[in-house]
Amino acid sequence: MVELVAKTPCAGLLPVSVGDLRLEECEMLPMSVIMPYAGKAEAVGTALQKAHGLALPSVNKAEIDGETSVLWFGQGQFLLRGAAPDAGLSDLAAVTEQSDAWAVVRLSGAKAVDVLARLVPVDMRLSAFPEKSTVRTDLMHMMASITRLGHDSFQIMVFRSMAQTLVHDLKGAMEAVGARG
Amino acid sequence: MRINCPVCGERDRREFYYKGAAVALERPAPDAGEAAWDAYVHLRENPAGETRELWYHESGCNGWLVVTRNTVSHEISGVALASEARS
Amino acid sequence: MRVEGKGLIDRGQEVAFQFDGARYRGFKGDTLASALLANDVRLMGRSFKYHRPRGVLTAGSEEPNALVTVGSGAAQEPNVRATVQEIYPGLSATSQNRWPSLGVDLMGVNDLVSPFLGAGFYYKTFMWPKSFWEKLYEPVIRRAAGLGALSGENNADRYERAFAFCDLLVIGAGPAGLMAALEAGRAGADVVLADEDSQMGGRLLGEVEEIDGKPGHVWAAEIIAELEAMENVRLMTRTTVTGAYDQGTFGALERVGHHKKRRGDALPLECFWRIVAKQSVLAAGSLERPVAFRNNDRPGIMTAGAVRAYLNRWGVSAGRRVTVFCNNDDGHRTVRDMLAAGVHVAALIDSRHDAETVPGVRMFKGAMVSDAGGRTGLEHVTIRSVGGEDRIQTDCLAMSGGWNPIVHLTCHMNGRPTWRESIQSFVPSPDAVPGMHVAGACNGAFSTTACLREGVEAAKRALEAIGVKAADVALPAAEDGAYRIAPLWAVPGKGRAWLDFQNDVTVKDVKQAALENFRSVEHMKRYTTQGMATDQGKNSNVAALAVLADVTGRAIPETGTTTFRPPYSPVSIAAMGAGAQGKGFAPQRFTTSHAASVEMGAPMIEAGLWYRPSYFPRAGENTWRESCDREVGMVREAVGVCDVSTLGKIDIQGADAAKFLDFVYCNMFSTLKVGRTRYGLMLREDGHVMDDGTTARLGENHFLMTTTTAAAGEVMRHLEFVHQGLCPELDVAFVSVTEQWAQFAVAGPQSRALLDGLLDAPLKDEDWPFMACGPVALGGIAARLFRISFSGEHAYELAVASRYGDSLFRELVKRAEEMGGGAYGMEALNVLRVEKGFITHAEIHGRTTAFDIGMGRMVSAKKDCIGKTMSERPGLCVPGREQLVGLKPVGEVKQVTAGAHLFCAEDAPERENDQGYVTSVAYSPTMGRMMGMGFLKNGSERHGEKIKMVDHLRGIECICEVTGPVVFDPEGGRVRG
Amino acid sequence: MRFSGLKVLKEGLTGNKGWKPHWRDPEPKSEYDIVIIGGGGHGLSTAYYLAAEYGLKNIAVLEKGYIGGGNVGRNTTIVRANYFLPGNSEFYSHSLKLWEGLEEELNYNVMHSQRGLINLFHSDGQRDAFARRGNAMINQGDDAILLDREGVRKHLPYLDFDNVRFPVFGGLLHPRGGTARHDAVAWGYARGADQRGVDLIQNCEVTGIDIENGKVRGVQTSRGAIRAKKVAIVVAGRSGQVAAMAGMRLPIESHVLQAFVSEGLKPVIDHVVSFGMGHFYISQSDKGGLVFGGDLDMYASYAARGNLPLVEHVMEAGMTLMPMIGKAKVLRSWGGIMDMTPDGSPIIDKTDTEGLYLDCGWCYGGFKAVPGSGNCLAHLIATDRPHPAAEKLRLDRFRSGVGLMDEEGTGAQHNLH
Repeated sequence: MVELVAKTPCAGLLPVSVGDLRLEECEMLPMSVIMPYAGKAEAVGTALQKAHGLALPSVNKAEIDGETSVLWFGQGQFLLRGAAPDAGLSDLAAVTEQSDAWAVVRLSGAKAVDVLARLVPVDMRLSAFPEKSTVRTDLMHMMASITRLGHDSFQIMVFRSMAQTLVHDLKGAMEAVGARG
Repeated sequence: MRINCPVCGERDRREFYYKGAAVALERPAPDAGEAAWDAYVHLRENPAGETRELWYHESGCNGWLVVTRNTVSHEISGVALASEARS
Repeated sequence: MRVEGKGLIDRGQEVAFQFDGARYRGFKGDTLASALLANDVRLMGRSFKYHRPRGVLTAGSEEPNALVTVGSGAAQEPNVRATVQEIYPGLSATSQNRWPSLGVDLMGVNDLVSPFLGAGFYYKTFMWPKSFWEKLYEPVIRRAAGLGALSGENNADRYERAFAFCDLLVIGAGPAGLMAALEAGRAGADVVLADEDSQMGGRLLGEVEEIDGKPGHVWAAEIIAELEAMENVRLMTRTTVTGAYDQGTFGALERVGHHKKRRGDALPLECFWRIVAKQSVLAAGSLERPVAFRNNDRPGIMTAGAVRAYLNRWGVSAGRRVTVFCNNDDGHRTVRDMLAAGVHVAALIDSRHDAETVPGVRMFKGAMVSDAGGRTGLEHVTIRSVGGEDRIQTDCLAMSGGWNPIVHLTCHMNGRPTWRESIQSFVPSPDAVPGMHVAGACNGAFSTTACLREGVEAAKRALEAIGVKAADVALPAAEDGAYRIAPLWAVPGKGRAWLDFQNDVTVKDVKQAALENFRSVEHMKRYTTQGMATDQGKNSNVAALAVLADVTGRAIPETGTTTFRPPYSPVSIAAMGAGAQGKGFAPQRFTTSHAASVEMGAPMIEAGLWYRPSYFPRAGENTWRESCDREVGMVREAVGVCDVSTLGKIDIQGADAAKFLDFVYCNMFSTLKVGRTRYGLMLREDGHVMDDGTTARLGENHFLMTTTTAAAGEVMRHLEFVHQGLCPELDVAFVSVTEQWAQFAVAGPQSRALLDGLLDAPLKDEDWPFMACGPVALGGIAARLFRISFSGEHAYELAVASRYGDSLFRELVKRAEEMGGGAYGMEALNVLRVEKGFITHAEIHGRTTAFDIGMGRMVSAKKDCIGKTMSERPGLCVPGREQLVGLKPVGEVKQVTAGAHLFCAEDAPERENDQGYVTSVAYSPTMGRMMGMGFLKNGSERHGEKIKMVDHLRGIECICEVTGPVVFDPEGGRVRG
Repeated sequence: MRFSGLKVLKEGLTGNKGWKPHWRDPEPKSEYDIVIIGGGGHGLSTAYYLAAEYGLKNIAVLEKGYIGGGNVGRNTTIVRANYFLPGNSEFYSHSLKLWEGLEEELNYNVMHSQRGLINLFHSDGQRDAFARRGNAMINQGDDAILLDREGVRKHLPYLDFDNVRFPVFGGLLHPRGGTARHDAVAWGYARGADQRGVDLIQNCEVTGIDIENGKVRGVQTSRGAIRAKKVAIVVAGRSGQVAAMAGMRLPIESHVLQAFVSEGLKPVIDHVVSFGMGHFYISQSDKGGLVFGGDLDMYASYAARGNLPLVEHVMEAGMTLMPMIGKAKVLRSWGGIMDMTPDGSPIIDKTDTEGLYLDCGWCYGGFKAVPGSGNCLAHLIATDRPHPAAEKLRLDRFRSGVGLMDEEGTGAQHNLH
């Protein structure tokens, strides 16, 4: 039997550090996009809560419990990460496997927010973007999902194929922020 | 330019794609006739002033929006989801 | 000349620098201009047209004369304002627009023939003989024109862009701006205070005056310290707000590294900010304007405020015998400050008869300076008064024609400033920029007290607009003198009197323009080039307008207004395009097989944002064709492997999914059986083909749509539009799964054998007819298999989760090679599809219809679909349209080229005879000949006809037989076998 | 007054006192044979050719602001004839030929500079598309040369050939393409028309079009009613508003196109260069400024100003293609209003109203069309038959689908062309 070897999206690219700024690849966890069918959003929320212990987040918010999280991911879209979706969800929502579709990285450091300010057209300062906030937006020229995990820590996702550009852009911004001292 | 997406909140124009006049929501019946289809696909009111137009929040929530905007001042006076804005 | 005891420079830190190769010393805090003046260097540049010797006119970014080049090699930066460039150890600057040297400029001959080079002269001559324009006149003009030079080398510095957000953006940190920021800061608002200078304080740094009993700059420093301590206030020095845009967006340029000696590689030279502010306060100040008189451009003639600023801020006297010429009280301050510093003031010339007497200086009231002498540096001025003419020896003339509010940003959204008679200048119109409140000198309030007050008031209005409660800020005590001015734009008399210094526009030019009926202010500007130099008329537009008004007998407001477009001061292309140099212009998308393909030596080529392998060379192959021919042969005879992951894949689910697909595709999908795949053609609403691809039915309500690589984004957007905009009642959801799956074509007679060996269970014939699809497993990993073909061979596409893509590709290639096949690239893929007559975007290029490509019958008559009605327009299905054909070379020449046009054999290759064109070509190793696809008028009815292909560009003419598009295996037996 | 080097010399020696107005400022008469609405490049050239080629005299050009104040004065000055679809091909070819004699025709130096235009391509597919275009240009009788990468390097050695995001495969050189001094074109035609008796009426806004029984009778203006036997609407950028006065709705959406000029620099870019992958084009003016631009801002607008995302995109394209321009500083940005049609091509046609003519839909190609458009519209007005070079520029092609000229292949979405 053939044996296939898994490769992560940022293999060979990360981690990168500039001063106390650090960029690393997040562990590959199961991911799926959940799109509730017409009139089924509430039922999906209930099912999600029951199966995964997380509520359906409101717009621009994330529900996070340890390794498992549900991100608001667009109009009528949610991203379940860290758990295989409960089979029962498929009756209520279009559930689509996305575990391999995204490069997922974590940017941390006191000036992480300054790094993002160089690439993202959204106010990511703590006052405007507290913990467990999430956005779908651009990062330089890429569509991205960005979530604040902690005070100085962000999860950033772009399409897998763009991992190299993601690292290039973030690394450049980290260096520029670092050089300003 | 910034657009207040009814889903995501106010965002930079660079997250959006512009399609054109909101007349695109009023698709004629297949048998509406040549004039109706010409008007739908080609002819435009094109006002110098307030107009209703379609934008797509491509990098954001994927929502198609009907934006009421002034073409002279660029002032935006209303934004609604296209799925809810159809008359 | 440096004046002891004056200035805010750090005399403890000497800084060595060079100008035109000569070594000088200045102090930390000096600009290049102040340091050169301190070293008695007055000649700093040459004008644009007449190459007149020029010195510094101003002390700010509006400087039109003292433009220099800084640095060398790739770092060479032209057109740097000496008045802005801070000196640092090792700074090396050179003058520009002169040859061979600044002192001796042979192009200065232009000045001698200036009577022939007046306004618009070039529109009237250089027309004969005709061919001389490009050959002689234009090259000569081009070489003489221009200011500094680019290095010609690729930029080697780092630049960056950033976004900032705030409640209130305060533009300018003079007295008004500082008070606005203080008010808003204390109120708790989120504030950004931006100032273009290296130090905040604005005019307070260049003046001798007290606020709350302290020197102005000390007061400013205290306010700045308080602001710095506030977490809700961000101070941005060296940051010019360059443009006002819609919905509270501003552009701003921060000079991050220009003042530093060694910037490591990482520190950006500049940062271009996009600042989003809910409200803004414009406190940009005002600019002093010169007076036009004969030879008013001599080095040593400066604005009076600049002379003061050099003295008070930089401890430099711009001359040893200073003369002051003014039409308002402000010039008197220069006299006062110079005298106080012990500088000799030769005379004060005030054009007003009723001017207040200034003690301690020889004063001429009701007089004007009518001429200035001294070619490379001012030596004397001529004063004309009722008493006749006097000539005074002087090496510096400080002139003040009044002050112009900096209204620029209020014009950026098409606001037009209004004339205010009392200050003889324009002030911003209310609400010119939504959410912007104007305060201080830029609002025409010229006393310090008024600036302080307006700053607070503007901030309060802004706070109210965003619902923040104002804080109490006590108004400090300061000077509150009235501004008295009597208009004086141009001193009457002979000779040339400059308005636009850099572009050499004189009063005469404006008069001549009016004489020739360029009386509209826009006409005058364009005809004379007034206001088009690097200062964009900051120093001259109002005066030029006044001169035009005068000669045309109109009042100034009636004559027109001045307007300004972004940017406020010039911004480098590198800053606004930061990050794009090299590969940063667009994301690079890599397939999972990229590394393996590169290892195999495949040249990778751009396909949209993706990179795909062109071909996979093997030992002994010297040209791409050899590799390509071999790869085609592999697919036709054994098995080939190709990464097709770049095609768009959209997962479509929902109770109405089938119904939805019927609406977006021109053919039927609701009839497709689960476990089967169908080719679909998608039209735009205007009836032309948008895209094509296969769609698989994975479940009753579950489809997987494939798009072309190029149209993936467009199709996704289209589906969302059709759903949300046209049929939101349908229960259907889409999500892109392009990136989730690594998908490989396994094509060729041995494909089945390869898969049987690879998959966990062999495929059953009955389950896997052509166009079947379904789940499979390999190595225990779930995968998807589609029996589809883009090569005409028995073929499959196998998809696994992307993490396994690299591994699977290597495995597939290894197994294929063992079976006499291997990987194939884009070149072979193209040959295979052309042999089969399969279309790509070379054929569906946006102008073709289903009818044109022979798929007219796919447009289902049983249902409506996007594009159907418009595809039935008469023009889209008439005979005579160009239709898809195959082209087979049958004459002497066997070469078919894409982009060639088609003609009837006997016709001349001219537009009137055009019959069509070639879209795709390939050499078919299978058929042993070139083959082409193309569009030919009525092509479907002309099979067998001989036509002429003409490629003028490559010099090829070739007789072709028109055939059907399918060259190889037209019955399709292989694909089903 | 005839302009020449000798005249400039003579005036220079005598104090430049003898120059005369380039055109008069007449009061509008109550009636004209022909009224042209719009004193831009197209309107002025139409008036000029009506007078010069058809001997018509009783003509007025009505301009709401100052002549040449619209797009003819705010563009990137490119002149070319590199279209490939029938209709566009012959029209722009005709226009370029008129350009080539324009200085002599007008006795006005419009500084038409045929310095060569190079369209870069970045893939085999793009090369093939440009080959089709180049061959069409030669079929039309114009010029085109296909350059490979090395050929491009010879002309444009300063491009980044090593580290660019979309490497240069080659280019299509159009040697007769180039630039001209935009304002001078308007002024030259204005002067020529004025000399031939045309009344150029500035500050005269048309507020209504009088139509009786399907025939045009004249116009209402801010300076009173003016009767006219024939009226032409030549107001690209505002076509929709003016056509609405005649009860028409046009296949046009107005969009803003920004352009940029840098500070003056010594000569460094000798051609007009166009970078299709980045929607970027650039040339250097005789004064030394880099003149460049990109795509539309993409939203409907009459504001004649744009926003930063597009500004930045243009700069990004410049930085990836030719990073040696990085230290050039943008001096000024501006916006023009473009009549965008559903196929990206223009309209010169009669309307359903007798005596009412339409010249519009120039998208962002209007400047180079100035001579051709005026020449062809004058022909249509004077003879009531379309000029052979403009017979395909019809208004009804969208409704019928016959003779669409969608060079970009992007379909009936106005802003995509």
